[in-house]
Amino acid sequence: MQKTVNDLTNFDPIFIRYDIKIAPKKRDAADVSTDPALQAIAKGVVEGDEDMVAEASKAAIASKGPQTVIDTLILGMAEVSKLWDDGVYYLPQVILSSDALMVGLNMAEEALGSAVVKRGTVVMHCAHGDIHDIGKNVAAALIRANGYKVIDLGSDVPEETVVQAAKDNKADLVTGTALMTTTMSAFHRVAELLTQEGINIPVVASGGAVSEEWVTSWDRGVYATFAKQGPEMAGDAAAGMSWEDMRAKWNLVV
Amino acid sequence: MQKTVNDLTNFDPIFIRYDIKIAPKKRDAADVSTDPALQAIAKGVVEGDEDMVAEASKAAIASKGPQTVIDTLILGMAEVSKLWDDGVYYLPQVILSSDALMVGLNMAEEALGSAVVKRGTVVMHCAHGDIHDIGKNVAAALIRANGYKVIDLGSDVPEETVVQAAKDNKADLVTGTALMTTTMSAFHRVAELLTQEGINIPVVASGGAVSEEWVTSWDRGVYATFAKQGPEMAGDAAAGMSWEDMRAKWNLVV
Amino acid sequence: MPKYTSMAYGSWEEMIFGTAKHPVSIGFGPVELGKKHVHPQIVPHPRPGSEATKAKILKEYQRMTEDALSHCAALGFPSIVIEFEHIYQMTSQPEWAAAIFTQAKAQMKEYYDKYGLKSALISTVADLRKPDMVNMRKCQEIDWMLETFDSTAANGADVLSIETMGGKEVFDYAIQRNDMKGIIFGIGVLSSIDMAWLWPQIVAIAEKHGITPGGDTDCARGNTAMFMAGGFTATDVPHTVAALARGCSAARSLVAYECGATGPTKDCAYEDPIIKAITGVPITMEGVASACAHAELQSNLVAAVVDLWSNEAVEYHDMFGGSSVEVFTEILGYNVAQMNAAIELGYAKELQAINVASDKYRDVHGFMLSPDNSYEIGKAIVANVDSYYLRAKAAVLKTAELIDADSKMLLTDFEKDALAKARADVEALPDNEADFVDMCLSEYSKVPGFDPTSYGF
Amino acid sequence: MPKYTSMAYGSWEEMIFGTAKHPVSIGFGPVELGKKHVHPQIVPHPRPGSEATKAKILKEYQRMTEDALSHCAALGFPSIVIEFEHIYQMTSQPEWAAAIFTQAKAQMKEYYDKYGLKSALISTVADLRKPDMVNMRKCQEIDWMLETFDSTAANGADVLSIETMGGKEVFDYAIQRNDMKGIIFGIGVLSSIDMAWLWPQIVAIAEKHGITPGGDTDCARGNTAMFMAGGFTATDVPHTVAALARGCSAARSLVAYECGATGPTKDCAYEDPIIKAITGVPITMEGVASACAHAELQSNLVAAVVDLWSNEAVEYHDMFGGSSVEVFTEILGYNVAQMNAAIELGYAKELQAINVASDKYRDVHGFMLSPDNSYEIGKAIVANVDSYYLRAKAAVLKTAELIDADSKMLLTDFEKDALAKARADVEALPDNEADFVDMCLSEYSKVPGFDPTSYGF
Ligand code: B12
Ligand code: B12
Ligand code: SF4
Ligand code: SF4
Ligand SMILES: [Zn+2]
Ligand SMILES: [Zn+2]
Ligand SMILES: [Zn+2]
Repeated sequence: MQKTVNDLTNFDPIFIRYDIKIAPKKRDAADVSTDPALQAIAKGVVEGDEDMVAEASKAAIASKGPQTVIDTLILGMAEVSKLWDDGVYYLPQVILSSDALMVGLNMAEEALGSAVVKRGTVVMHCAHGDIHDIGKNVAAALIRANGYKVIDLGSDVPEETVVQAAKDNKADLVTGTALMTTTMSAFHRVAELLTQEGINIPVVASGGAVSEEWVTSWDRGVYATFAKQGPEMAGDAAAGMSWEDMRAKWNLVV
Repeated sequence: MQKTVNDLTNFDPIFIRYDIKIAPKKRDAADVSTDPALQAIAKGVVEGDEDMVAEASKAAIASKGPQTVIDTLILGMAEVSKLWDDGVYYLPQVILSSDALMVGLNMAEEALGSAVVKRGTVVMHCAHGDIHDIGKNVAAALIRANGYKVIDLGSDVPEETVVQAAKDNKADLVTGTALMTTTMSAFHRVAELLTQEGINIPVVASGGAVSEEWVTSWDRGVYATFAKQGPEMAGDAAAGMSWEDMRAKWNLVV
Repeated sequence: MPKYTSMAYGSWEEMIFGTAKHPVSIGFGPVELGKKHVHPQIVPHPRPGSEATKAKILKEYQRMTEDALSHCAALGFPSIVIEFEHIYQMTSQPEWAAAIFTQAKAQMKEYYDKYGLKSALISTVADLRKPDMVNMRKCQEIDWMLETFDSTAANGADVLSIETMGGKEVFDYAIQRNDMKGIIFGIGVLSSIDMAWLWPQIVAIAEKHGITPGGDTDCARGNTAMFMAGGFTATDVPHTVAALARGCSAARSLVAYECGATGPTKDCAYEDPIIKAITGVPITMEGVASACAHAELQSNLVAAVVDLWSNEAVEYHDMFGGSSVEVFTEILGYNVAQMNAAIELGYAKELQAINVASDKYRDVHGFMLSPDNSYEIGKAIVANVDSYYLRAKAAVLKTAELIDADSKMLLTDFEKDALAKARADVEALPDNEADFVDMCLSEYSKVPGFDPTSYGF
Repeated sequence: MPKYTSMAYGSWEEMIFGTAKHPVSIGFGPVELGKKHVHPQIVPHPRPGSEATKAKILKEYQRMTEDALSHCAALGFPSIVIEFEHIYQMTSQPEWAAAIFTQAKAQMKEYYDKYGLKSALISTVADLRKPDMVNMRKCQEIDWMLETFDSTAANGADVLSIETMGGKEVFDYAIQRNDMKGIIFGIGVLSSIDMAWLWPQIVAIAEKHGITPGGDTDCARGNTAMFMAGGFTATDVPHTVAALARGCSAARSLVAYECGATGPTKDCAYEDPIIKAITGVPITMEGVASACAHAELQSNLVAAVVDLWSNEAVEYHDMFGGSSVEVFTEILGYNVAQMNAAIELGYAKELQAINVASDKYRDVHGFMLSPDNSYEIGKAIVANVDSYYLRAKAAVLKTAELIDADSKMLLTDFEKDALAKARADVEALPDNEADFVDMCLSEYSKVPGFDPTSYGF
């Protein structure tokens, strides 16, 4: 009789399901407010439920004012980040939360009559010739959800366009994503053009083709591994950290 | 019953013995002289038989003079090269022939009272830090057997020593062998030192770690793939061919 | 377009690597795919910078081709298929592509004449249409693509293939949100429609030149999901959702064969075991040797029913053992020798069982691609011929059901929840395509760049 | 030193991959070698330039180690052995080596604690003695080597190994001349004597630190012959002569185990199947994944009786799928999963037959290393215990005899002639060691740099 995998019960010598071994305990999101009206907003964000956020925000904008709503939205998103960091949440939940947050934010800004003051401005793009934009889109969603203004130039963006956008928007940070070894060299050119224009900001480069070693071989380059590093990197740049210091913080450099 | 390879007869779907498919017809070495006394010398070389060469050379030096012996030895070796090129001979046969040739040559030079005028001078070495010398030794044997003076500096040779030897011996060509990626960069330094010294000769670089692309990325570098290219390369250099022309002849450059 | 309504095989046990119901012969020799033995397929990729001039790129392809062929001769490999996945500059410059193919074919002929080395050449045109940036049916890119199909077919290509991009815009949006509706719409509907439009044109070009229309892959969607799901330490996309997306991929990639493609399929179409079960065409798979291009959780298992064994794509550069092309040709060649030795010894089923045992329960992706489960998913697809939508939905539900039903297929709680939610979401979807499409057209109008006219809506 | 006088196994059929008569446990877990399952061994090599400073090289090794470990966790590989084959700067600077091993061991501990990933670390000290340049027993190099054995043993190494250099000067001269006498003298006599002098010192260091003395390889001679013989298109050294040299290698590498080494053996010791047949120690082999380091004609076959499966050495650099270390860890991991799946299914003998069928008749090297022939060569060795010389000669003659006797082992006329001549030459050699040594000492005095006092003559 032909034996098959169905005859086996112990797979340990063949593979180990480390995902199961390290699976984090399920955990409910912590409450971010004792006020039920505000907690409802945060819950909507945590659950990525646009409708819940819209409803709760509408009520709270009227009762507590838009700024309180905005603060709550952000606290909710912070809890989401924590859940992701701990492995309880996966990326899609974070994206849905960020979608939900944007719904509330737009409502609050409308009520305020002006856009909320952003924590900083980030110009993002995929390299000239490169159309792989998922990683960039994810990072953009996260950065935006953390209160930064994101100018998303899309994919296959010429170097000059990137630099012009940085200039026009007084950007704190430029980021580039490339998944192909043939396109990534554009980031080096972007960095040089920035220097020529006298714009002294870091260039965060990321994407499958891009290596830390290469990015740290030219001025301004700071390498990012994961989209979730985006918000903190934006924060560093907005706080005026130099590219040298950012590189020292984020990259292994010898 | 367990089946094994012994149950198989047709291996074509698994592998093809291309060596058998392309095996050259056995072929006897062509005679290089109609004079039996000289042909005996050539035969000794072709068969890599030091004793036969010694005996025949001794007789012929007396009867025909040393220069005729030398010419015959070289004709014999040329036939060996042809057999190797055609796949009839393998490397060890060539080395043995070259050993035998050296025996006859030494006898003839002794009789002449002076070393034969060499076709040119080649300084050979293995890179600083590298002890992989088989390829270099093979190439040296072949170059020597073709009538060139070979200064073999051995292995793990400092760059300065190479350049000094080139200077001292008015070398037509420097060759370097490296099997490790960590040692090959020495050749580039050798080339630069030559330039500093105003010695305008090519640097042939070869060995497992060395790539054509890298060698052709710096001045003087000419890449060799096989030891058997050595004699002709030495000839080119001795004839005064520039490194640029040698590179164009021997390497794929775009 | 007729749809497949039945399976090519009576049961999964009839399926084995090396043999396909409908063999295909290509190139010098010819290389016979699906006629009992497996063949290696190397996919070399030029170095950055080599695309700068036509002379440079030609030299690069010459070296890569030479390395592959000479290594086969040195090691005694009986056959080699070479796939050129076009870089941008090849598809956009049909005369570059023509020159590259002409050159490679001449090199292959030389080795065939000298050694009897069998070989064939695949032209995989780059689908340069980015669905959120161009109209998929009317753009410069589509003109280039059709021209390059023609120029490579005329100049040495034995097979024409492509990895089409339809539905990618909606899919990308959906996969980031675990949105099964968008996944089914992107893969099952939009991409299928796009293929049904494009593939007859490719088949016509192949027929005009008397060469083989190969296949298509759900790379742009199914592989994105799979790679984002990643290994056991990744938390980007649930593995269960990626497996459901793959079910959908099979329903979608089938369209190529319904349009006249005959295989060899595309290497990176991990859905191919399902395709083979339905169509009987010889399939190309990439497994352990495609580590050079990406990690995966089913590298041995995908050999179970393979006919042409590939490495995906390896960038040309030097390694200790020679160039990367030599190194991966060697790995592929020995993998294939192992498979063919098993066939000759009469141990093919044993080796299949071994490779399946390696990965069936490592991850849900391998689980659903194991021959037994592939066959079941295939059945769900051919039982639902009414529309692209319905068969995609059926494939997804069958995949979910199989995972749920097998107690050996362990899942983390998180993965279980993701699966349950996805299954419930899909079950709640409309029963007919028109309703589903209406719903999606309105919902996904929010996806940046999504243009329904690209798909003929 | 006692010599092996009998075989560890009753017949070749008893030998199978994963199981050894005398298992060895090493590292975290521990990794159990020869106790039923096969384990992967990755050998990473730092990039040129990274040796410039201690900080740089530490960073390089940190990355390489991290890549190997994290990839195992991502893909579910149960165990990993990491071998550091020292670069010059490690062996010559024992404190660099110590720091590199300390760091790697800490990384391994972290993965063991977090994931339960089993792992072990091998320190392969570089034999920096070039026999024609130094006195093998009294030189700066030997001091460095012994110090570095000690410093790595004290700082995280689980296994000590080396590739010793004895007899290389004579062998190099001889292999270029198809000179079987010099080959036997270089490998069978000089290298054996050198090992018998050095290995007790290595074993003592391992014992002092309570770790495992691993093994040695005839790399410097046997592999040189094999690589020079090359593929089917090479004409440097006849393949038959390389196979005879390999027979000799087995007689020589045995000395390590006679001195107390216990395995795992060295990966590049292609003679290891013979060593296993004689000694029963767990063996490390490199096969299909060592394409990164060199081509060979028996990549599948060498898995037949392997216990630890290696890639030889891969230089660290980026590939599409991650770093080269990740890529080759992945390939090895799946190879090993295949072998262990076969074991679990009860198909180990079938997989062994398949792998042997792939390569036994591809080339004489695979032929003589197939388990049946390895066993016969082993028997010839243990039947000749009188001297290193006689057992080496016996191994060579048995190898020649086996090749001649098997009509399926095809040879070109050239190879046949080379074999016949070699066999006749060996048969004509003296019957006792003393005569042979006398003859060789006088004949090879012409080899540049050959110094008999290096070997205690
Ligand atoms: C999906 C995909 C595609 C999709 C892209 C769709 C899209 N909209 O992005 C499609 C099908 C269109 C495609 C097309 C092609 N592709 Co493609 N593709 C892939 C694939 C399978 C996955 C890439 C991906 O999305 N990964 C997931 C995302 C999330 O990862 P990521 O972008 O790297 O982002 C992560 C980090 O980098 C970081 N990050 C990224 N950006 C930013 C920014 C900031 C600020 C921060 C903080 C972080 C950050 O965060 C993320 C993780 O948290 C890869 C395979 C692979 N192994 O990567 C090949 C791959 C990238 N493609 C490849 C190729 C060759 C192509 C084509 C040329 C094929 C062809 N012949 O047609 C074309 C490209 C045409 C062109 N001109 O660009 C090659 C590239 C080879 C190379 N290195 O040069 C790859 C590597 C496949 C391979 N192994 O051969 N591809
Ligand atoms: C034999 C060998 C050794 C022998 C060398 C003995 C000797 N006297 O040469 C020994 C055992 C000593 C050795 C030691 C080491 N080795 Co070693 N070795 C090899 C091996 C197996 C074969 C090399 C060889 O002889 N090839 C045959 C000859 C004929 O080839 P060749 O020299 O390239 O010559 C050809 C051409 O290049 C050309 N040619 C050469 N010179 C010239 C000159 C001219 C003028 C011309 C025209 C042509 C020409 O002609 C020949 C063909 O026709 C290779 C494996 C491999 N795949 O190559 C590893 C290899 C070279 N070794 C390697 C390593 C790492 C080492 C060690 C550092 C190991 C250690 N940890 O101790 C040490 C080195 C110590 C040191 N400081 O140098 C690595 C190098 C990695 C790298 N690229 O950096 C290799 C590649 C193995 C591997 N895959 O990991 N090694
Ligand atoms: S994964 Fe491979 S096959 Fe698929 S688009 Fe990407 S490059 Fe092409
Ligand atoms: S072939 Fe490998 S194992 Fe042998 S000396 Fe060379 S590097 Fe070391
Ligand atoms: Zn592909
Ligand atoms: Zn070795
Ligand atoms: Zn090794």
